[in-house]
Amino acid sequence: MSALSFWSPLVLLFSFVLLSLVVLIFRNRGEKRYKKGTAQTKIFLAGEEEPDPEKLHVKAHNMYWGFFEALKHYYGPTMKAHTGIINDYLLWFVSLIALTALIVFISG
Amino acid sequence: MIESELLHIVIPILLVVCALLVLIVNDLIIATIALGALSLLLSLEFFILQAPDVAIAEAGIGAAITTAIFIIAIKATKRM
Amino acid sequence: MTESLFNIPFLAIAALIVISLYIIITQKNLIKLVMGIVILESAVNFFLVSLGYRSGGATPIYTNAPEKLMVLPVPQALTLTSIVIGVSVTALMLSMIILIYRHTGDIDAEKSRRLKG
Amino acid sequence: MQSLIIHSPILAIAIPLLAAFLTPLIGKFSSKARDIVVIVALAVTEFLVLILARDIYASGLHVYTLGALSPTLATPENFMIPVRIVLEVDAMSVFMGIISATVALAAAIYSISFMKRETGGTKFYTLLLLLTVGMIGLEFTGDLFNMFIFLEILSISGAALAGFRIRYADAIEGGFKYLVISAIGALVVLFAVGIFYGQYNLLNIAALAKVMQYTSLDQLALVLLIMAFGMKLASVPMHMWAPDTYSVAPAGTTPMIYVASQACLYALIRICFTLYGVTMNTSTIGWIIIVLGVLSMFIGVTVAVKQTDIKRLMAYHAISQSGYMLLGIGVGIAVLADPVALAAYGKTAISGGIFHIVNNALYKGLLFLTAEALFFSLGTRDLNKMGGMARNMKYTTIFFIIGALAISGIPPFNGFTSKLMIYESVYQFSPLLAVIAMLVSILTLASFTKAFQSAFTGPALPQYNNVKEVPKPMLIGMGILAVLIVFFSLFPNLVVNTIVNPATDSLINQAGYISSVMGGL
Amino acid sequence: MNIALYIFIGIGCLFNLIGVIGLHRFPDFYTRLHAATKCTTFGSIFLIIAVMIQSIAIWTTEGISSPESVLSIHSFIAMIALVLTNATGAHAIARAGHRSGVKPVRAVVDDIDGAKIND
Amino acid sequence: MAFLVTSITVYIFYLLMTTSSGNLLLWSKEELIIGGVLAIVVGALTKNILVKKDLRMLSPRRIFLFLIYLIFVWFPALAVANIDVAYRVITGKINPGIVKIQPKLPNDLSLMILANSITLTPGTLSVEVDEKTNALYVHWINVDKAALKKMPRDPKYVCGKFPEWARRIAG
Amino acid sequence: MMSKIVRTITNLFTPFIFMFGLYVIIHGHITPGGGFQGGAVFASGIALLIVAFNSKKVQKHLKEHHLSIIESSGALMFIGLAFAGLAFTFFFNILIGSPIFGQIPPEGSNPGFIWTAGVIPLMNIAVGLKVIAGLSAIVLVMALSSSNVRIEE
Amino acid sequence: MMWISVAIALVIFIIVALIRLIIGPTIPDRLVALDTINTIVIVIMIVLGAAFKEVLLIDVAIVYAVLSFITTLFIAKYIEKGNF
Repeated sequence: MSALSFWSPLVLLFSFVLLSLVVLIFRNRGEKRYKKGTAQTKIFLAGEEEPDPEKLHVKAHNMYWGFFEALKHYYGPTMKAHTGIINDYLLWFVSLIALTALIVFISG
Repeated sequence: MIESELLHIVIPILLVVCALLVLIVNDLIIATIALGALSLLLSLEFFILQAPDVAIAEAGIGAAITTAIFIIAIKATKRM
Repeated sequence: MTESLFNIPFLAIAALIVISLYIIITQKNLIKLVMGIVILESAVNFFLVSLGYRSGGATPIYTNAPEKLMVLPVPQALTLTSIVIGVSVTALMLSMIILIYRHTGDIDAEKSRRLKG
Repeated sequence: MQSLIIHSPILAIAIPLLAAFLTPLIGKFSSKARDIVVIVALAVTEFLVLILARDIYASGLHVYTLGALSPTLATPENFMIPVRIVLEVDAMSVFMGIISATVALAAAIYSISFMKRETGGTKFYTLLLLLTVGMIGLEFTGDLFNMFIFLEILSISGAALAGFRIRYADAIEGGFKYLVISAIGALVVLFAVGIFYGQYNLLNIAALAKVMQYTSLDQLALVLLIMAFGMKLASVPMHMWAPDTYSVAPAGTTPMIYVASQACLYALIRICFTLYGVTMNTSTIGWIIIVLGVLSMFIGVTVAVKQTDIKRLMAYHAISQSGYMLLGIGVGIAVLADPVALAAYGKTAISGGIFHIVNNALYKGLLFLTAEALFFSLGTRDLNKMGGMARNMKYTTIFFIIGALAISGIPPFNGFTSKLMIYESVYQFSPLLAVIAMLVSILTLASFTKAFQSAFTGPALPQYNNVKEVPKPMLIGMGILAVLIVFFSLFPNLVVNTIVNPATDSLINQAGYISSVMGGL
Repeated sequence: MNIALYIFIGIGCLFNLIGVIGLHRFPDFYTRLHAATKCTTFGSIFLIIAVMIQSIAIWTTEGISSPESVLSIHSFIAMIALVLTNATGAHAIARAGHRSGVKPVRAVVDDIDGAKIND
Repeated sequence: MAFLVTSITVYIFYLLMTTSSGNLLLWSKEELIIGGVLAIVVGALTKNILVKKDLRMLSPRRIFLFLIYLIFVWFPALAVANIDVAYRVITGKINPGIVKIQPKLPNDLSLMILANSITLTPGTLSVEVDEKTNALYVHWINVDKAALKKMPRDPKYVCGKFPEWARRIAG
Repeated sequence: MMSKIVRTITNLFTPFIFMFGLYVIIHGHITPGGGFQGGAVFASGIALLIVAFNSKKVQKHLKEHHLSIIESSGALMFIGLAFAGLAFTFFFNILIGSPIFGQIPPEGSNPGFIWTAGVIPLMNIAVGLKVIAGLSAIVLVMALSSSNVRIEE
Repeated sequence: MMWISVAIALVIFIIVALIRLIIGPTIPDRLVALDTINTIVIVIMIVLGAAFKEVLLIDVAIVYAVLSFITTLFIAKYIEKGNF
């Protein structure tokens, strides 16, 4: 397979194992005295009470807000085209058939 | 066989008329009646095209069962 | 064979297909949509049967068959299958429409829509 | 054993069909026996497809005639065209067959515990088996009309499965949309079949390919077929039914419906390569398919990033991944008439597209199953309401990570391999397309990061404290697919050389297909 | 024989014609039903009898086991089915029309109006 | 008994459908066998539908009367009816109305015969049936003033001698 | 429940419709028709009962699960007949020359001998069973569902 | 020849009845028109069976005679607001 001559996942797997070994070493050098479930592992927010986990979690619709804002002119019409009405789906189908048939007939 | 060809001209036109009726009416019962008539005429056309097998199937399915289930569905939903 | 494609029945088939597509695209009532599909199916069945027709041919059943030209049997078998499938599709669609009506109280494509975007 | 191999094409279709009608009878007595019958039938199907595949890779195309010892009809003498119903199985068909059978098996195992929550399990298994019949039949048939029949079987059972949970309003709506789309697509296919029959009095693919003229009626038929199958495989802009349907289908069947779409892609490929081949205007058709593919990739992924419903997000990704396949295959078609370019990069493009089908079926199936596992445990599909599930559902999280990395084309995984093949070859055809493909890959990763972050990481939400890991059969179903993904990732060369390259060769070699089908007559 | 055939066909066509003209001539749907049911049934009976006469004529010349017997007997069965279904169908349509609220036009007397009907 | 009657009736129907299939009179022996099997099946399925503990139509006298009625009473009335309707179609003279008649018929079969006869004969059309009293409401295209005198109208004006015949045949 | 006249004529007609449906099924190989058409005619008989009486009344005599068993057994019979030919190839007509439907019809035009065509009449019967059950179930279930319309949820 | 002429005449009658089906002010009117068309179509089938000299075609007419009745009854039951 010419396209894959230089590509072998086994090499990558080997490097992955190596990397995880390194990570493991770093992890084992960590502080041993910390115990789970005590105040030691609690999140420290400048002495404030820890907020509700519901609020702490980044919601899905908040993610990539800037991206959508920047591409507003693309997303507006695109999302508007997804009307969810079955007739529109079929209109796309029929008009695409007509367009393609025209192209194919012209090009021969 | 020229007369037989005449039938081939008339009945397809009637089919188109029935289909147009389905298109223009708003009352679903009238549309169902028109669909029944279309199915009936289609069955006749199959008969004339020497396909009695298909004609029986179209008569049994298109005219009886399909109309029946359309009517039942309209009864279960609403008419307009 | 190709020249027989330009007969009146074929024009009627084209008209039926156009009408049914128009119904399918413009009518928001779901039962009307199903009617459009039924008309489209009828048009395709009609097309298949007319392909097999030979002017002056006999019925393709060997019982008592006279010794003459016979209509092609294969398209008729195809049409039969297509009719069988058509009725099951229609019945399934209509029962789904009944369920849609029970859930949403409407059979309009726009008003009974829940999924979008 | 030899006779089993000879009969295996039809048995792979007939055994699920038999089981489909056996389950209602057995289900009356015991639901456990019914489950066993379903699993055994699908396992036998898988086994039959595998031994058939082994024989095909060794000895080439299989032709199986139904109802007679030879495919010719006796009555009109010297009537040497195949008028019987014929199954023609070549490397490409059996490749798709393996995918369908495997995913069906995994989905059935996954569904066992899921169906304990639902009523009407017997009907569910009947429909599942019928869907399998539809897929395998569509892939193995050698006859355009049977293609239509199996397409309809596939659509009807798929729609009934999608709308199976009739207590949800949106499930019914998704099933209805799928059914309408499929019915119209199938009628368009039937119309095209009628055009062929009217011109040539033939229905067999090989026999038609031999006499194909590419008249204007043939052009119309080609457009109708491409668009109908394109709609069934959800290529943009005819894709809008796909998120509606995939998002509401019950667990286990979403991958099945997705693989059914891939079976329609197979039909599209078969028509373009085998039925028309070089008689058509390859560059125009190739560019049409490329444009469909690029649109699918780009619009699919950009809309997916915005979704908050986890199954809709994955459905849009499914659309976008189909775009890769269409791109690879479109490039292959565009250079089909040019032997130099075909040898240089066309073959690689086709191989990449085909390899992507199997990879995609695996990881997309796995992702749909994990999404449905989340829905099973939490009762919601909304990403906004999820969070911190990695604590409670460890295995599901691992499976999700594997699937997400694979679909995003992160190097060790199989998604990267096929995408690399597509990038390389497409770059030689047109650099811009390759750049778009890479951009899409990045956006895929972005959207899966979003899904992973919202669903699995984050603080433990109090309302999901007593959520448990999903039952064992569901994990087994996911595990099968995950193990296959890892295997495909580690040994891509093996997979490409054993199953993908023979499929590509059999596709390109139109004359060989025709002669080996017609020569057996 | 031929003359009888022509007479039967003539009567059949004539009454069918009257039936469909009656569909347009009459003012309301009950009277239209009169025309449609009676005249088309009567005309159809005559046309079917004409077909039967022809086939029986062939049957008697060709011998008893001729397939033409099928034609006449099946036509006869179709005729019976036609008469019974038409009569009953007309009754069903009339009842349905009345219950859906269509009143007879120019009626001299309407006994149903106000009458209590046991269902 | 009901099963036997149903089976034999449908068997006769089957034999009518399959004439000229062989040499045993008009039938072949396979047709006779298969017809018998099918007749048993249909008889078992529908024995409660066709015959409801009511075997009076088996009497040859009633069947003979029915044939007499069909040929000599009903068919002339049908012909007269059609000429009458044809006359009204051409001239447009109508005088319609719905009248109630009380033919005093004992059972459903006779009512059915009467109603269908009424539907197909001079200027009348059965519209409604009273389920309890068996009263018929008839749409009459040309109402006779003489009939309007008393409230269940006299059947004599509306449908002549049909009620007597119906009672004689199926009563 | 339609009027008495319609019900009486329905009672009179139904056995004949059923018989005619079976006639069409059995004679599928020599006259127009076959399993599907005959089954449709038979199912129309049941539709006639439903329209003349009531779906509830029909349901008392004809349960849905009976229909589903009939449908499955019809399908199984069809596939079993197809499997029976597997010694040669799938769907092979093994019954030609055998005592059941096995006669070979004489050449030329003939009145149509029913005892011919091997496995095809049996397949017609299987298809007929399936179609009878399927179409009756469609009409019956839809009629039942329409008679008690209520908005759920 | 003669029978086909009769069939053509009957087809013309169908056209006349179809006009009533299209314009008919009320639904029962249309139903009457449909019933009329049914009857005429059955007769056409029988007449054409005689014209084509195909004895087997009459079966279609019998099927149709029975089944059109069911259609009529269904629509009639709907417009009289009965429960199925």
